[in-house]
Amino acid sequence: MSQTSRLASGGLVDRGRPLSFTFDGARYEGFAGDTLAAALLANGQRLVGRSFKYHRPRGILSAGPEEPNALVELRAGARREPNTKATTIELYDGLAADSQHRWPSLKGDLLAVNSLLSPFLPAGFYYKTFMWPASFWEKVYEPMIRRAAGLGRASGVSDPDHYEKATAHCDVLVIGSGPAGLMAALSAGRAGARVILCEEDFRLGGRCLAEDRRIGDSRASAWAETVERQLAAMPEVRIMRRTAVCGTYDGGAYLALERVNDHLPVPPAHEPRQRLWHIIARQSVLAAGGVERPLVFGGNDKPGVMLAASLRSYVNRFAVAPGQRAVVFANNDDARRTVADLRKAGVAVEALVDPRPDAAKPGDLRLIQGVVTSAKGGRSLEGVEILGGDGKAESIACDLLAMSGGWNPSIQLSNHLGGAPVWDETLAAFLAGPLPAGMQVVGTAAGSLSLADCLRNGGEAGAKAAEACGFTAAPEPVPSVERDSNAVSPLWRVKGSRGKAFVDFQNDVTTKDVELAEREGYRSVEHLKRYTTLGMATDQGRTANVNGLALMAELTRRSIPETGATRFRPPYAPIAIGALAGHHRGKDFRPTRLPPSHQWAEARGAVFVETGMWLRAQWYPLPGEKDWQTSVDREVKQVREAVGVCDVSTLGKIDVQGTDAGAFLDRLYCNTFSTLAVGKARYGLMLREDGLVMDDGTTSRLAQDRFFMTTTTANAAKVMQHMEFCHQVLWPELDVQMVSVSEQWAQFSIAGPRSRDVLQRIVDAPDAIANDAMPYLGVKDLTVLGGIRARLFRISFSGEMAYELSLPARYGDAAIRALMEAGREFGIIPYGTEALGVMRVEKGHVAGNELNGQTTAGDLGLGRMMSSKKDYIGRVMAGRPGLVDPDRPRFTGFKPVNKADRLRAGAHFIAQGAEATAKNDQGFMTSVAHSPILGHWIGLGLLAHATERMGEVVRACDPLRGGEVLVEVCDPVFYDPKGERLHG
Amino acid sequence: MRIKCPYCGERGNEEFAYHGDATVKRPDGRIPAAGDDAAFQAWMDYVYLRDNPMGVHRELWYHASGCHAWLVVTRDVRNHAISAVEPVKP
Amino acid sequence: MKYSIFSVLAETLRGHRGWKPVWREPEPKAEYDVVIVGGGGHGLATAYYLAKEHGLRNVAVLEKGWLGSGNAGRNTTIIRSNYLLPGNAPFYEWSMKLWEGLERDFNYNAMVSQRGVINLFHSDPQRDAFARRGNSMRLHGIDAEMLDRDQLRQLVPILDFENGRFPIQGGMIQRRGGTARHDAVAWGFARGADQRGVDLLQHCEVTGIRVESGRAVGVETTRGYIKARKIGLAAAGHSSHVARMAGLRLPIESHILQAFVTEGLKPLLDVVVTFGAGHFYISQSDKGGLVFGGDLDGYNSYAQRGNMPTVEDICEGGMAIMPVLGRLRLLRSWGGVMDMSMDGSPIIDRTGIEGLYLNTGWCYGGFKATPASGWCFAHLIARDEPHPVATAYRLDRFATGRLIDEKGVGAQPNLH
Amino acid sequence: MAEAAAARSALEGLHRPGRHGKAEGAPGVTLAELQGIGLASVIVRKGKAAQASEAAKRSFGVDLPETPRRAEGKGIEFLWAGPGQWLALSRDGLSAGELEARLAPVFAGLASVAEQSDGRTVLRIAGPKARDVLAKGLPIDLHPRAFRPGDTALTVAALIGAQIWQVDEVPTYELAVFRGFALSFWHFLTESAAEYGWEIR
Ligand SMILES: Cc1cc2nc3c(=O)[nH]c(=O)nc-3n(C[C@H](O)[C@H](O)[C@H](O)COP(=O)(O)OP(=O)(O)OC[C@H]3O[C@@H](n4cnc5c(N)ncnc54)[C@H](O)[C@@H]3O)c2cc1C
Ligand SMILES: NC(=O)c1ccc[n+]([C@@H]2O[C@H](COP(=O)([O-])OP(=O)(O)OC[C@H]3O[C@@H](n4cnc5c(N)ncnc54)[C@H](O)[C@@H]3O)[C@@H](O)[C@H]2O)c1
Ligand SMILES: Cc1cc2nc3c(=O)[nH]c(=O)nc-3n(C[C@H](O)[C@H](O)[C@H](O)COP(=O)(O)O)c2cc1C
Ligand SMILES: [Zn+2]
Repeated sequence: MSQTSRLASGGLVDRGRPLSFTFDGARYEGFAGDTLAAALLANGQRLVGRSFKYHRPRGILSAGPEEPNALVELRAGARREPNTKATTIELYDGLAADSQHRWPSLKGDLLAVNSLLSPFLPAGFYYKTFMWPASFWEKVYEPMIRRAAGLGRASGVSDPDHYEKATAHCDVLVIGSGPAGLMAALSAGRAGARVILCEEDFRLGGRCLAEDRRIGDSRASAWAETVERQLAAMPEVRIMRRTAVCGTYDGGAYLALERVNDHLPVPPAHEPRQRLWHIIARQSVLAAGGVERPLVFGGNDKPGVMLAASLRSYVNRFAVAPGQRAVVFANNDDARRTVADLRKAGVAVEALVDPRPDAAKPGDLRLIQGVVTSAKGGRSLEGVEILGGDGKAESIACDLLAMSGGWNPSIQLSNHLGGAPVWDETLAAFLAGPLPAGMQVVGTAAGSLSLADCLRNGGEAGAKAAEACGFTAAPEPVPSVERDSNAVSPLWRVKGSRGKAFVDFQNDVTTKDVELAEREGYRSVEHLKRYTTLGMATDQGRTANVNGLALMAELTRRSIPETGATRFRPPYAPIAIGALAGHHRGKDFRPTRLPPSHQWAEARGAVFVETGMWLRAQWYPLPGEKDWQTSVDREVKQVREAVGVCDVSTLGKIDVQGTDAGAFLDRLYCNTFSTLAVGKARYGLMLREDGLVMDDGTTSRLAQDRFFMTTTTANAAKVMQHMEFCHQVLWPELDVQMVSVSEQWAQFSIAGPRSRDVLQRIVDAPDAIANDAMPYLGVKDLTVLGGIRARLFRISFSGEMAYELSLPARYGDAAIRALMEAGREFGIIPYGTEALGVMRVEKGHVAGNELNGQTTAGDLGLGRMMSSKKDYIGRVMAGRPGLVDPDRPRFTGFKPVNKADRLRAGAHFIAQGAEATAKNDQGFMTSVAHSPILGHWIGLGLLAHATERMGEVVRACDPLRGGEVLVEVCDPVFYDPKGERLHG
Repeated sequence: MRIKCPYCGERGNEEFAYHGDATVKRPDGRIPAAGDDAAFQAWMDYVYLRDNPMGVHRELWYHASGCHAWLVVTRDVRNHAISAVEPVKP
Repeated sequence: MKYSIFSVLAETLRGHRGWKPVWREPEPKAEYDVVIVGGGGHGLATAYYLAKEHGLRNVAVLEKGWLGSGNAGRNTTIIRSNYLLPGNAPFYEWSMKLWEGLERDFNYNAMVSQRGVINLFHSDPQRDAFARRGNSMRLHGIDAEMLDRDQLRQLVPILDFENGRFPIQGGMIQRRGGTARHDAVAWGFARGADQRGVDLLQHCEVTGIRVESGRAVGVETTRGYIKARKIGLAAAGHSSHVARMAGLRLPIESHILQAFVTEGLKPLLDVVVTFGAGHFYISQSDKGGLVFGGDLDGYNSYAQRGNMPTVEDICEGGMAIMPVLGRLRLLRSWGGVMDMSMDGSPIIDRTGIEGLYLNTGWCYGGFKATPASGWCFAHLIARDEPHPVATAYRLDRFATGRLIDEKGVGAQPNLH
Repeated sequence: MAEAAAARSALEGLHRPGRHGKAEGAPGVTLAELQGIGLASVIVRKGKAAQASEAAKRSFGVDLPETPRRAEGKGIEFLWAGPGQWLALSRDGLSAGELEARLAPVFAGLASVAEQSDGRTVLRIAGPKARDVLAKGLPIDLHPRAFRPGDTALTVAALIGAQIWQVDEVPTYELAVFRGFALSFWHFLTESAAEYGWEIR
């Protein structure tokens, strides 16, 4: 039979829309508007989960995000979501959930044996044992503990759903849509403020949905609907349902999670599963309500023991009666509503147990002034034992126990920035302490327990917030409501109760564990938490923390304020990591930057490599080439013998202008630029202020007051920022302007003995680039391909006669095609970063592997570039003894003694005959390449006293990859050491 | 954290790059002669030593994703409350 | 009382009523031979080794909050000695050796788990840098191995090898690296120190350091003035603040590092993994939560909490290499105040003020250093000379230029 | 050998007319890449702000905006791009490099000019859902109370640096991103717009 516990009428569920779902494979039916928990209860399913440590059978404690017990694995396959709170899952047709953390089945969980072993397993037992023998920890104990621990299972595979992020700005953010929040939103909205109202539930109303009460002349839930309609009609009010505000951050920034499509089996096409919101709010109103506290007595975790106010949610909102015979146990007046509501729902209430000596008699109901000492039953509650204030014990058979220990205002979001909560003696609860700028707390979150107060202070806060944003506002008139009585007197635990009395349900922390922690000296609440794991479960101790610390206060004879509370941290509710990543996953982790010839290279079958954000052609394999080395060797040879073209647009390019541009560059670079002639390029080296090398590149002078600077691909943004720093912070007196033109120019290196021949076919005035018209390091503005403005630099990284051609990026594609066409008769090939790298190693140029932030100009053999005639960034610090120590490894070349040997970057140098230990470590190989010209591997590296050791054979040790090669120290310039080929 | 760029308006701190203490001064042009410890110390103060106060801190931020201005932000580093944002340029 | 399976069994029979406090709650004495400022891992380890290795028992550890309330109690628990530079490697390896015997030494199960630490690489230059580092480790006698993609797939099946923006090329693993239960480390050292007579003074904030004619003679605290023959500062993120009480300015900035934990899960990840092309590293705790972190927030702060952009940056990094994380939920985030030094390496040294010793600059990596830091600091304080494995950690290295900059980013603490 | 070289957009081939994303209802936004846009950076020289402004006034009849605004002059627009900096924009279909060539003499000695036409891809996004689409990447407030036609902002969208300005109240926005990132940006933009349906006319 289906929905046996569903009431015949009432509730806010849609009986016209039955939904079918499964739990542990069994089929059930519920209604639209149910949560999974409500639907399970409607079907009489009480056992839903197992506890963390003892695998105790657990049911449903609450009706909201505070739920510690009813955790399930929702959905299946790649969409499996472990640890999902049944009380927050919105039912949909076809929903499938399974119990978790049990084996082999929920009913017959064999690990429940832990419960029997529990005497051996008090809090922190693992800190005292499992230490011998040492090797057993990783092999035996830890795997055992790990398998037993954990909760649900991850899917193990990639999450198939899509997430996104978005930003919203508003004047007033209202968090929570209970009576307080609705009134706040209404008041602020009416004033014309931009309001965002966030509600984590799928329905607005908060406790209005759960209580059988009236506001004005309608039912509370109907009042909420009316307000919702009014808000929806205001153009500047945005209602965000299914959206939990999860974090408060600095400056009025809030993080919120919208569960856009979690109420559907699969998100519709083009829609995300969830959306992460950054909400930037000038003012906020925290109207998050409160969470009821359980009472602490033996067996308080039995399925069937539920929070009193949550029971009202089930009865009133979901029209479910989770039992037939109930006892209500509470230390406050509010819980008496539960008595009334249960009775209205046809549940027999046997007694109200109230520990307060002065408790008033509730009408015709039996009042027992006393406490419940123990709840009985196995997988479901069967009865309770009661100890009267008069000392009389009695048992009452029941299948439902409603308990209430008072309320904890939901102040998490007020505490994220640090303001410590303050204890309120009358309410017996923590209230928000110093608030984040612009935040107000209202309603039950602020300790207002009466509906009238919530309505009033909600409205007032909304108006105040709007006024703070410059609007004229007035609080919304407060509808009339019946008075309510909320007196509470704390009962932190039932003394003399029998059986395990749980403080933290999910993590199985009992009163005994708290006592043990106290006994052992873990008395600070933070030690208590960390030692016993109290409050560390997926519910973050919403129902546990205050009971736990109050117990510790009692044990240590300190007051609760002296004892203090543990800190709330974001997120308020757990957030899927997918949502926090949004669009930025997989290939979209970071944007991809493409150089102008990318599409051409792709069509050509190039292999690409990620360099920073850029994707660059690494080599261009030809059909039949067996491996990368064949391709790269061919590319290098062809450049050296004929000509090649490489897209080097990724270099950072900075346009530097101004009357002081030269002076500025002099201070920036360690060498001098003010003396550079117009139309010439020069290699420059830049240090950091601490004297180590920062970057290098060629910079050309285009005019007396204009330079064109290049940086390495990797450092482009960093150098730009550094230059702005130098200009704005250090030397604002200089007249210099700089702007990145990196993307403006497609830049191609055309290298090889036939490079000029090729270029002459595409430049409009070929004579202008004849050898003497444009010698090495010359720079010229010219036109190519029939009038396209371009710039040609005669510079070379490869060591061949070479040029770099800059032209507007839109023509980058056309240019490479034209160059390939023009060069066909000269045997032109495109070459990639790999061949570029080989040729630079052959030429002994330093690059990224040498400019590693740990090297000085001197280390790299570039010390002579450091001018002694001027102040420049890094000059003074570069002179420190440690940086000019002659023992520092110096840049040099290496070639294998046995020419067949392969060299590897990262190998360390050890002198022959010395032991391979750190003491004898003399440096390391920074870069290697296979030189197709020389026919063997060559390397660059840093070696102690290298300059004095030319010709010496040292060991290049690579224990990591199991190799050692004898190498001869040599000049780093392997190819054309005199540099003749440059000049063509 | 929200930084109100005097040029662009209020933005999240992710748009900015941070460069630490704004009160240290580069000893421009002072190249310490050998043994001139005071001159060298001025450089040490600039490059390495920091007050790192537990309170109000004047610090440099660069509006990297915005206007490229270097800014001096006055911020209480105990609670991130920003009391002033000024351009570094006079 | 000694902890063992036997004491647990015996206590079980007595309902666990006989367990003794792990530490006393003594009143401060008027004077100590050594006062350590900071009851984090390093301060507590220093006191422990002062008592155990150097026989100094008239020692107090002064902690402004509860023991372990600083970074000791909030780090991501990774221990490793995979360092490159000769100034660092022997020190961290010594720490690793101490970890390997620590639990039996201080008789507390700190769950030291040598499950392996993997650093992924995504490009050839990165591979070369790891090769350099791995070889340096091997020359120092530290274990290191290079893993190819297939080996990685075996060890970490949840890595995404197909769809990465920066495809995973391989990794370097230190198998002896792993994790340890951070709180338990502080508690184990605290208990061991207390048992040897050290006074652990909680809620005792140092508010002043008295220096008389160039010599430190005592500390003002919220629990009164305490005389000391020697004072050791181990205040981690608060080092600058405490050192200034003695007139010192340090090459340190305090920065926030955040960390994160997911809801508990059945075993999913058996090793520690670090992403090489973004800011993300992760391990799974024994309790089942995935513990992860990434980059610093990047600006000076003592707030012990961070901001949104870093949270998202780190989760993006996570999704980039482990898309299984998508449906797993972040449960809690927090932050700690890091003592970021100007070259990213620590300082264990004298200060120029007699009797005042400094231990700082641990950046985001001082948890793994806890045993060796305590060991070496105790050595320095007791014998007035640096321990051989910590000789490079001098305060004057910034002036001499003998920097220990593993990352090569220079004098910008937030980049280390 | 003078042949007419073909200019190529960074979005070549992607920019196909038609309806995409959600198929039902009117499209939430229309997207377009603007062709033939001339751009140049103009940065004032030290102490020459007033004179540079006068020069702009004289030659183009425009006041260089001193706040994040767009000013339209004769055949040219100036978008504020930082203190003392502008992005000059021409819609006249100038050839590559022509805008710098035109501006340099006007600002000679007063401001540094650098051609940027090829450095950016300029997109237009218009329609009732334009704000919702952009909110998925842009962190700034585009609400009409906060951002009006004529306003511009330099910011970052989906990790890509961008300059945006509002054209009209439809609302229509134009957005410049670095050319190398254009494809990634397009991918982000179309993915974000898919939920509302988007169209290229
Ligand atoms: C999020 C995070 C993740 C980390 N992850 C790792 C990791 O995976 N591996 C790793 O090796 N390291 C990691 N670290 C770094 C590591 O935690 C620290 O370097 C290390 O804990 C610092 O030493 P400590 O334990 O002594 O510091 P702390 O525990 O911070 O100790 C300093 C103590 O000094 C106290 N104090 C400060 N001022 C005073 C005063 N005036 N008077 C008295 N007491 C004072 C503080 O309260 C504090 O308890 C991480 C740090 C953080 C924050
Ligand atoms: N008499 C008593 O003892 C007692 C005790 C507690 C509550 N109450 C009654 O409960 C009502 C309280 O009204 P209220 O408006 O303060 O609270 P509420 O509980 O009615 O509403 C709070 C709402 O905030 C939502 N919420 C909480 N945190 C959120 C977040 N981070 N993001 C998004 N949404 C979030 C909740 O889902 C809920 O709908 C009053 O009627 C009051 O009388 C009475
Ligand atoms: C390794 C590790 C594992 C953690 N696991 C959990 C956990 O399972 N549940 C939890 O609530 N917090 C967990 N935390 C976070 C702590 O609750 C706490 O946030 C952190 O120690 C910092 O302290 P604070 O938040 O009180 O400042 C863990 C922290 C660490 C370092
Ligand atoms: Zn700005």
